[in-house]
Amino acid sequence: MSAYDTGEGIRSMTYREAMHEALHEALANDDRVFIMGEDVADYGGTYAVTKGLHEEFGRDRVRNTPLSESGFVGAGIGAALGGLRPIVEIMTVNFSLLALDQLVNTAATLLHMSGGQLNVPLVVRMTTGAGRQLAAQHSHSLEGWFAHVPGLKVIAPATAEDARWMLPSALADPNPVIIFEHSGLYNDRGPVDPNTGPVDLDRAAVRRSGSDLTIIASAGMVSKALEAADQLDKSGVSADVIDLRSLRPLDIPTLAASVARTNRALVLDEGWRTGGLSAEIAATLAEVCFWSLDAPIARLAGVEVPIPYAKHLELAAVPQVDDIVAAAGNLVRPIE
Amino acid sequence: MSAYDTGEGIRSMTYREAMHEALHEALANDDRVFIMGEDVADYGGTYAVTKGLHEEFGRDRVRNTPLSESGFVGAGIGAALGGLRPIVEIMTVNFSLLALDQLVNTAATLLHMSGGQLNVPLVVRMTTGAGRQLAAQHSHSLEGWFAHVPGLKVIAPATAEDARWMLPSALADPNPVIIFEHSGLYNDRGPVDPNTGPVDLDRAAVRRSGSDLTIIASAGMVSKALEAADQLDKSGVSADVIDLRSLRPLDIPTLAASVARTNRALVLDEGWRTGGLSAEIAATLAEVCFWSLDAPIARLAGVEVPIPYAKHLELAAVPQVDDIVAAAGNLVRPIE
Amino acid sequence: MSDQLFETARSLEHRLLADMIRIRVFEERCAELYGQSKIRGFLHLYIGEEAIATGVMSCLGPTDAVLATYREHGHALLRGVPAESIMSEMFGKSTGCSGGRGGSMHLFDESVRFFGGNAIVGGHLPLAVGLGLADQMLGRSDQVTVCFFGEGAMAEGEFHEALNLAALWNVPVLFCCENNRYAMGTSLQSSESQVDLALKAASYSIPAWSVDGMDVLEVHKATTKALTAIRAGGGPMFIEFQTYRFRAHSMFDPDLYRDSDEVEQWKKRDPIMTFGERLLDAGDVTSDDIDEMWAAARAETEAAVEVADAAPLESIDTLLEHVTLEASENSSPGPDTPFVDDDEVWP
Amino acid sequence: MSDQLFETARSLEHRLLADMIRIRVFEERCAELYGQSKIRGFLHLYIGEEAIATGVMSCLGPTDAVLATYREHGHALLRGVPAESIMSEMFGKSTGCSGGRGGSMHLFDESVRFFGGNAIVGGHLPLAVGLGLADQMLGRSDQVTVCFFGEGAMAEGEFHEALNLAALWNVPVLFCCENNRYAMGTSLQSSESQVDLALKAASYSIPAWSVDGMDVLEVHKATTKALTAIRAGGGPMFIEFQTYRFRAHSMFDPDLYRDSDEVEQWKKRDPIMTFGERLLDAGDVTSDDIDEMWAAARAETEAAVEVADAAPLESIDTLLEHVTLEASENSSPGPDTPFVDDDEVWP
Ligand SMILES: Cc1ncc(C[n+]2csc(CCOP(=O)(O)OP(=O)(O)O)c2C)c(N)n1
Ligand SMILES: Cc1ncc(C[n+]2csc(CCOP(=O)(O)OP(=O)(O)O)c2C)c(N)n1
Ligand SMILES: [Mg+2]
Ligand SMILES: [Mg+2]
Repeated sequence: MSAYDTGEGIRSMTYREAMHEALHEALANDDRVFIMGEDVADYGGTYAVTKGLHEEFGRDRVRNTPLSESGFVGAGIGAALGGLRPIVEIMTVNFSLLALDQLVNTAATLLHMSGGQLNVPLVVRMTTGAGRQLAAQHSHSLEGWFAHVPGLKVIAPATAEDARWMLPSALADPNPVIIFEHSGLYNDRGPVDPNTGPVDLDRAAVRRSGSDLTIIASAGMVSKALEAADQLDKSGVSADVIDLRSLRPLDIPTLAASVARTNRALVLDEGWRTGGLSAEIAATLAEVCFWSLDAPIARLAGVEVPIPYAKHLELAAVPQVDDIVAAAGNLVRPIE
Repeated sequence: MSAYDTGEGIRSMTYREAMHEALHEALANDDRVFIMGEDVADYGGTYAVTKGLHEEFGRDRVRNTPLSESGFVGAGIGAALGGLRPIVEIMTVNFSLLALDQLVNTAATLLHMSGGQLNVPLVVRMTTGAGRQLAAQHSHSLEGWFAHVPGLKVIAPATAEDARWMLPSALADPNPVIIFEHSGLYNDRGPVDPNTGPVDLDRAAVRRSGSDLTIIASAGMVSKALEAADQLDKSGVSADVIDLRSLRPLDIPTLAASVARTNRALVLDEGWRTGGLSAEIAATLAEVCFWSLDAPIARLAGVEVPIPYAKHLELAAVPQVDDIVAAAGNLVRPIE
Repeated sequence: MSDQLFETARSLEHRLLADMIRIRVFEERCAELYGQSKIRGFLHLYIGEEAIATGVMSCLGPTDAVLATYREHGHALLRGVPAESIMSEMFGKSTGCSGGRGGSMHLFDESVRFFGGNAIVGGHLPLAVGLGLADQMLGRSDQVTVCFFGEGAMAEGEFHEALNLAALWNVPVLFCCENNRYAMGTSLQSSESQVDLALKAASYSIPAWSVDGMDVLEVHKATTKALTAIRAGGGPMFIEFQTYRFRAHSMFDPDLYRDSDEVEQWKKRDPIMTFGERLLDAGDVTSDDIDEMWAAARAETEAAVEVADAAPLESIDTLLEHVTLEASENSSPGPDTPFVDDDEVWP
Repeated sequence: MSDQLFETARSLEHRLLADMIRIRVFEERCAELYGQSKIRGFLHLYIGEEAIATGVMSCLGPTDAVLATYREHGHALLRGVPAESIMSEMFGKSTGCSGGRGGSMHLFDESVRFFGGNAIVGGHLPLAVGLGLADQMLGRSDQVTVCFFGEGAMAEGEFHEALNLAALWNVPVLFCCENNRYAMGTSLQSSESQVDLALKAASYSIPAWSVDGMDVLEVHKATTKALTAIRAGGGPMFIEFQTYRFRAHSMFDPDLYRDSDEVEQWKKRDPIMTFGERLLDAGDVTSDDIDEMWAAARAETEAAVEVADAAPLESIDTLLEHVTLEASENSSPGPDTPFVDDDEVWP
């Protein structure tokens, strides 16, 4: 029984609370674990995920860093090599561009360059996504870039339960693991089982079953996909909704099994369409499901524009529930 | 008649010479143009492309920078805003990871963030690709990442003629243009017309015509594709070979027209397969050519491993002529 | 610059006070409008720090260039971006100075050479070097680029690279560090191993010194001195302005990391209140003058709110605009294109 | 460290001279092998700079950690990576210390805590901070991390961020700047606005000083002093070692950017020749001793070449190995796992 089991069985928690509890557990269970990043201590993290942890675990283990993304990510790599289990927080994926040299040229390659000697058990958390009117330097979705890089594992918990239980698995993993948290999810509530324990990091989850088409989503797109599927249901279209969970590696067998059954797939992606993760999924499914497709695989992704500030423009720049319903409708409509 | 017309008509030049001449012309024609980067002056550039230019144009216009990729790329953006036409050289795409914040968060977004006021007429040249046993921190192919970003234009000249004539177009373009030069091409020779003048930056070129399949390639893959096509010819398989030239935007109409005719496509990409540019091309063609495809679109891309040093491993990590021939053979073989 | 010619000391003082008040009033109103959800996203207030933008901006001429951070309403306003165009931007309207694309963090106005509105901490410092380089290479020897940034930015690698380049190339750039002692919730002591920021900047062989950023006249004087040297070819300079932000970092910040005592102590040094009192005591201003300044500022702000409220939203059809320019639209000025008419009266 | 206990001054001097010679002989041979295409890729020689790695490495204990650049054959060799395993690596063989994946620029050996072999200039400085942090947080108070880098790296933002973090966190790291005056073809003067590098480092509130890097005893002494202070909890330190590379930057470099006079002047200060002569003059070594050292070094290198030549290539079937580890293989040591047996005789 976990220390967080209140005896009330499954609890309803926000995504933020779930992630916070996971971090708390990690710090409590393993002295080697520490958190570092900009304003993770007193400020509580930009999205208040780490709030209060420094009071319990001290400022060494909940460590504020100066503004220096490349420096502290690199320090995280070194600390991992030195035997610690760092959890590095980067405020948003936009700022991670300052640390990509460390993540790609070093964290992802060190095991290989050293002939298998030096693995980097580093966890990097960062927020992603639009929806808060933060405009073009704070709102992008670059998960697909990270998913391109051999040597990294990339996960995107979309539910409170996954926010709670993917972190311990990420920490146990001997490789650098990047966790994307969509900033629009923090206040979302969901059931969390206090006793689930560490979960797999490489399997997609079928969140809803249907027969007419497969909708593939991740992170902030999952709840939109589910809402769209509910609406579609009312007009007699039944959709499988799959939550990728892991962006690298991709769980192609789960996706392909669904598409082989539904014969149609719609891939959602908040990131820009061209060269995004949706392209990889569509290309692979078009290849492995070639003989069972009744229609081209459809992609619905971010519009090719830096995210604008104005609410109505921002909403128009990323896929919304209505867009999903419309795209799904087009896909299942008998083809002339 | 161009100043470089020797009266001998079309000349045979190396890719390096062609690029050098283009840079020379740019400096000679427009006082606002200057080159900056690490060791572009006395050293002549890592790949000797800028050699000697500082003697003719001075050290202000062929300007050495300290090791500070983010700093001098950002200075290039500022200089462009200030009315200059900077050509910034980054030694390899691996080092560009240090400058991605400037390129993505600023160069690519400024026009949009400013509501159309501030365009950034900046040209950034960098080498890409494997083949010189430089291992995992000097050999990657991340063109696909740049091709993902709205606001950037991305080109990859694959011939001496394009190396000569895409630069003036890039300089005339009001947007940030990224030029990828595959380091394996510099010594390759090809015909260069002294009077071509600036060329389009967004059209693919059909380098060879065939009817059985379409091979799509760019940069260092083009010459391999052509060699493979010659071999395939001998076994009775005739291939269209298309050189992308522009990676963003992609010239889908040219690709689709070819595939509509050949009904089969093989997409080559030196970069890692998952989430690479080949995925975008395959996904889009699978969509727009859905009804004319006789087989799934095939991708042949870099193996998912950081580039290893040892020659035989390095060769095995990126697509070679034999691999292309084999993949094309599989694609045209009647399907059981 | 020009103020020495056109203005008596007294009219300068009036203008400085009035300008600080303009910023204050404008931003107090922004806070309200945020509460009413008229303004969204991140909103970073400059309240308490007005003396810096006011003092520095009072020394600039029309061809100088200005770059600032996401805490830049005051800088934009005093640089000459119309209040309604700033307010409209924050309302996300088409009449905003960035067409509604930028919001509070991304104000731009090329017509007054105001280059943002940059929200990657430290990211605009290299841009300032490049703008200075353009002035230098194109022989625009009288132009200076002024770059504002917080003390938190000094830990970023881009600060380091930019200062080194600036010094090596001797570009005409004035680096203005607004040291308000906190970067979000991180104090200067946990941000910089060397808290003497002028000393730090001097390690790039750049003349650097520290100034009381709560005293608008000190700011004006120091900037005048620096600009004179820079315009004479002295190369880059660095001034640390010591200041304090009276409000939280942004509207999301519960402000848990500093105690209210500290805040109260600093509020006693409110740059508007102290300067107003000083002028009153010296008889250089009457309390009627001051009342008028507040009233004028309120009128300016309210007019801006009205315009912003009434302005239309951009059509969704324009979503894909301003991503790339067509080749023919290359609008960046070449060396022969003056940015503004030099005869224009400024400001 | 331990040398003071085990070695007389004389045996220390012998070892220093012999070690410098080992590097020199090994690298002269590398250059030949490059000519024969046995070694490929980039090859950066340390010839002329041997006193630095030799002097510093002579002060380290087995649990210390070392990070270096792509110019690291000498560092690897003296840290205890076997010559044949280095040579095999450069031959791209499976017996190489990095399994043939790394080549000359990426030598690694976890068993002696040699963390590369890093070819992104400046990229390994933050790693050194992290390794130091691990030692500090895990209470391994006697351990030091030593990080070598060239003066060119000091312009990179990662240098700045790393030094600031190191100082703020007081980590046990010795930063060793190998100032050979050029970064490829770029001279120190065009690289750094402040050419006094120790002064520059001191601006991070880190004790910093400059040492003659052509004098192995000076290097040894300075390092001993620094390490004693660091092991006592003094936090990070910085030493600039003034040196010169006698060869071109890499085998691709035509060396056009410095005149041969300058090179010749520096060659007169060859650290091996000068130290050998000094010991001969003082009667601390005989010319037979020196001959023996060269002979031993040659024997070591030739044996390494033979092993490397005979060693097999990795099978292509292993291409996909070492990209990610299976969860069960998590090999990074935890706090209770000593890196090496402390009783082991070292070096
Ligand atoms: C590269 C980067 N990292 C982190 C942030 C998030 N952030 C925004 S403002 C800020 C604090 C900056 O402090 P300072 O430079 O002192 O300026 P101030 O806000 O105090 O004016 C941080 C951490 C960012 N915008 N950019
Ligand atoms: C980030 C980065 N930029 C550029 C290079 C190319 N490069 C390799 S070594 C070098 C010069 C480094 O000079 P310095 O730090 O002085 O070391 P030295 O080679 O003199 O030992 C350069 C520019 C690189 N490897 N990494
Ligand atoms: Mg601050
Ligand atoms: Mg050097």
